[in-house]
Amino acid sequence: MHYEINNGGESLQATLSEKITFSDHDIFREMISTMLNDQTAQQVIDLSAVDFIDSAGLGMLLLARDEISKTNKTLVLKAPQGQVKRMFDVARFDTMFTIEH
Amino acid sequence: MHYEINNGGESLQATLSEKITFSDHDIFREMISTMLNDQTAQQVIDLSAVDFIDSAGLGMLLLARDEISKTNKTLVLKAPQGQVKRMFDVARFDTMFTIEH
Amino acid sequence: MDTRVSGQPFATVADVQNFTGTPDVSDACILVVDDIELNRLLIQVHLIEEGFRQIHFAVDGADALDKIKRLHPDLVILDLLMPKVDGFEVLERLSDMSLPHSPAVIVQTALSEQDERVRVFEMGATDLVTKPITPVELKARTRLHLENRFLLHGLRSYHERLNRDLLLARQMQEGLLPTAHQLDIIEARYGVRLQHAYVSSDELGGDFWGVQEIDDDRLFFHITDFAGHGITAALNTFRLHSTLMQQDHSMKSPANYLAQLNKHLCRLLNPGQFATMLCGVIDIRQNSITYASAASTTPLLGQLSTGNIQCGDPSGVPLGVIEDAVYEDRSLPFLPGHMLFLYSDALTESPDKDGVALMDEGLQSLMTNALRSQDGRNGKVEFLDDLMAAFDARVPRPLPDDLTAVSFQRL
Amino acid sequence: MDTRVSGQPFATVADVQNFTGTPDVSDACILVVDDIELNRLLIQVHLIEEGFRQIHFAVDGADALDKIKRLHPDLVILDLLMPKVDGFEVLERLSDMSLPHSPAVIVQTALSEQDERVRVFEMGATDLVTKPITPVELKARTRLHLENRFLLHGLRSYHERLNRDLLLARQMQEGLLPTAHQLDIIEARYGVRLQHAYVSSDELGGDFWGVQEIDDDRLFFHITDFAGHGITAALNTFRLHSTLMQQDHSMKSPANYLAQLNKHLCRLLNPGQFATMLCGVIDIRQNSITYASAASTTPLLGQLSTGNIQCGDPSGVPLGVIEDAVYEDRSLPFLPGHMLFLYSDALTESPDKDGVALMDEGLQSLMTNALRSQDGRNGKVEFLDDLMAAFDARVPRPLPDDLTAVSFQRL
Repeated sequence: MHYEINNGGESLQATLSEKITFSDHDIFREMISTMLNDQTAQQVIDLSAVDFIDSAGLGMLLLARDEISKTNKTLVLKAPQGQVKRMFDVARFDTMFTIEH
Repeated sequence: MHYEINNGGESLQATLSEKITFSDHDIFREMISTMLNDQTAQQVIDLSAVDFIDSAGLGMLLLARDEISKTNKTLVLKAPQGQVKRMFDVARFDTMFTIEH
Repeated sequence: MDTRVSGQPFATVADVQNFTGTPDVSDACILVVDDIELNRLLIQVHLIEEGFRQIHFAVDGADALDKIKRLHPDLVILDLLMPKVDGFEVLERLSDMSLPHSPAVIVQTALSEQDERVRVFEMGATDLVTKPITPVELKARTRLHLENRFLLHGLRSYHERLNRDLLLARQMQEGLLPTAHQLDIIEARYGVRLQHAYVSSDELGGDFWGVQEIDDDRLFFHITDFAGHGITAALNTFRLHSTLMQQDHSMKSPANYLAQLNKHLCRLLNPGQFATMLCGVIDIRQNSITYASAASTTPLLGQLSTGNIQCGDPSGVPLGVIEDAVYEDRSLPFLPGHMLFLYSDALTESPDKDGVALMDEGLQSLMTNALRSQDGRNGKVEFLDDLMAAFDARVPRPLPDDLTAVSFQRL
Repeated sequence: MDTRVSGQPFATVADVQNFTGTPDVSDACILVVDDIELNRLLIQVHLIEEGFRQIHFAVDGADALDKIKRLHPDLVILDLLMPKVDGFEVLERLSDMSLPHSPAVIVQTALSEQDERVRVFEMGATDLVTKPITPVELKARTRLHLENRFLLHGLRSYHERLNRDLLLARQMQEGLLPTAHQLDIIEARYGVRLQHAYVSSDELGGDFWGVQEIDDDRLFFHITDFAGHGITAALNTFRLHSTLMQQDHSMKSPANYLAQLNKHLCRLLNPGQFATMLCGVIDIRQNSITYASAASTTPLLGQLSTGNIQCGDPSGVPLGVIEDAVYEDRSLPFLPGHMLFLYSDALTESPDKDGVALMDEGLQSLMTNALRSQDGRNGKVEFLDDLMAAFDARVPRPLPDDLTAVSFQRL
């Protein structure tokens, strides 16, 4: 997994790419703590360039949801594609996250 | 823990000394497998020279009980002293073992 | 009360950290072998300067061999040319002795002949220093070889303990699964043959499955997978297993069962931890399976004769994330000749040697092949073995996650 | 479907075994730095003979520094006397660069001056070989230093993963215990102040305790200890915790509760595994404690003003051994000023620096002292802190087993 964070003023966007798996735990946590330290109200994780996520990866997103829910910010998951979208469908992520297609 | 095994004809006696603790797992298992390989009907573990047993040590005796109960041999625990005797009293070993005082 | 208890038998976090630092070697036992007293003294001075405290001496090869046997030194600094037994013979005898912890040997030599130096290494010396000895070199090499030995020794015993603990834990985990005896009983009573396969990626895993008789017609089953693997995932499987053992399995609705379990797990799990689960009831009178899923893998129902496959619906909120999650009861037919196949995601997501995973489509084509290749004579169907063999041929070990696969064949 | 998945992120048993053998270093990246082509070729020949496959070259110090940055070699074989940037400068700049994985450096030198050799080591060289190079020596040292680095590197990442897993598991285990908030509520509602201490001997332990409200007058409590410690004990605490979470705690008889739990554990535990437990009900209306014990430690009831201690009876068959075990309900008074003290056996059995354990008698005298030293002003009693401080002063760490201690003070 790789990520890039851009602050667009109204929203902070983390753009992820490649795969989100068990071995990305550290880099994901690092990304989340950068997002938590930022005061922008809307925080977006753009998944359009992610081509694979495993169940550990879903767990990291749930962790992000949990951490951000403790603040007054909102979290949006943006544009899941292919296998990622199918995993979101199976795990009913639409009931837990705001997903922007 | 140290042990010595003597076959007295009618019974096989393992004489233990020092302490029976967590770190004696391997030596204890070795002793049990020697006892299991012997065909003598009565198997005795002499504890009179053991001055300390911890809960892991009690577990090893329970393991010996379990293994020997699968054979047609009987197991006798002999002459627990001091702290060992007190541990036996607390754990009601008299309800699980034949204890010879 | 004077009861002495033996010390720490187990590795601690501090031990682990020690292995990644530099071990303290100042208490190492070093034997200096030289027939010239001045040389022995000089080496002693250097070693003391470097902080070593246990330095012993031998005045010739015979003395050296005797002291190696008695003192079990960690390191020997060995002169070659000595009266009576020389250094070469010491090396030779040392390799014959094959001690459990044979010492590292640094040979000190004035020989500058290539051949001699080659011979010294070939005879088993760990290293050599050229005479006249450069103190800094002697110290650096002494420290280096001792640190290596100490590190490896500590490491080995730490890993032995850890491996034993993990092996035991793994046996405990295998003990959570149904026994062959239980499966035989179920086959005889319900006409449902269960086969299962497990491949561990790791010492401990997050997968498990189970089956339980409800009444004359009905069987409860589940397949569960905690996200991640390793010790934490294993701890969660144990707590869920205990919970399941106490649940009432007579319920009509697998969806309600999942909703109940979900509430329980929401109280127990840490944020980011969750389980996926598919559970259901096989009813041999109704010829049906009722199931509910919490983000499990797609349940596959195959037909032995045709190889046709019907996909179930695995969607549902994972367990342990939101307290008021609701689940849905779904059904599949289950007639003689039907094969229900459940599996953990490692089956579809593990990469082959080109890094390509099977995914749902690939698994379905493996399953179709495996169903068609069964001739069904005497009901001896080796569906699961064939499917796993096809998977094995494609995907190299080790797998990135634990793999559990279970097949339910209606006879 | 072309989905590539990253490989094994976790350590396996095979990894652990690898650490105790010799790592394969043939793919190590080696940089040979020498300004004379013939020397580079000779060294290359020796390294190829030794099985190394990734050999790179630099023709002077500037080229060397550039290639170190680009290639991240595992080992550099460095000549000292070169045009432009010499070997000394390379060493100097290397230590300034402070790379995360700086290479091992074997210096090749014709300098036989003591001072120069000292200087080379001081500047950070790992080792040196004397020119003209002895092939067997060069090979032995190259192999030695590379094997060390590979071993340590694999080791470090293995332990990092393991530590993270254990740390997480430990946090999960701490999560089984009552929170400070729960204890505050209980103190306010029942006038019973709970304090607790935990000292881990290990990453994971077999101890835990709990408390639960029954009704306006009654509190349920337990202290439990699985034999052994480490991962297997932890797995058992998790399954027992789940079981307890689902038990009905409203019962009148702690003995029946233990008998029930015992039956359940007999089905779950492996031979030789068992738990000791003491559980009971504090009744503030009846001013009494009813308890039952399965081979737990002696429950101690102290009196704040006098320091008097009454011993309870801990005897009872351990849990998980014989299915039809019966237990006994016993009682103790519990009036204002009373202090119930429960603890795991590490408190009485851990050796002090002379190898002598407290045992029951020693603990009682520490407890009497701790009770007497409380002045009881404003109800601010630091009984447990004082007792643990006395224990700490006596018994060195690490403890041979986990230690849990809980005090219940009736206000």
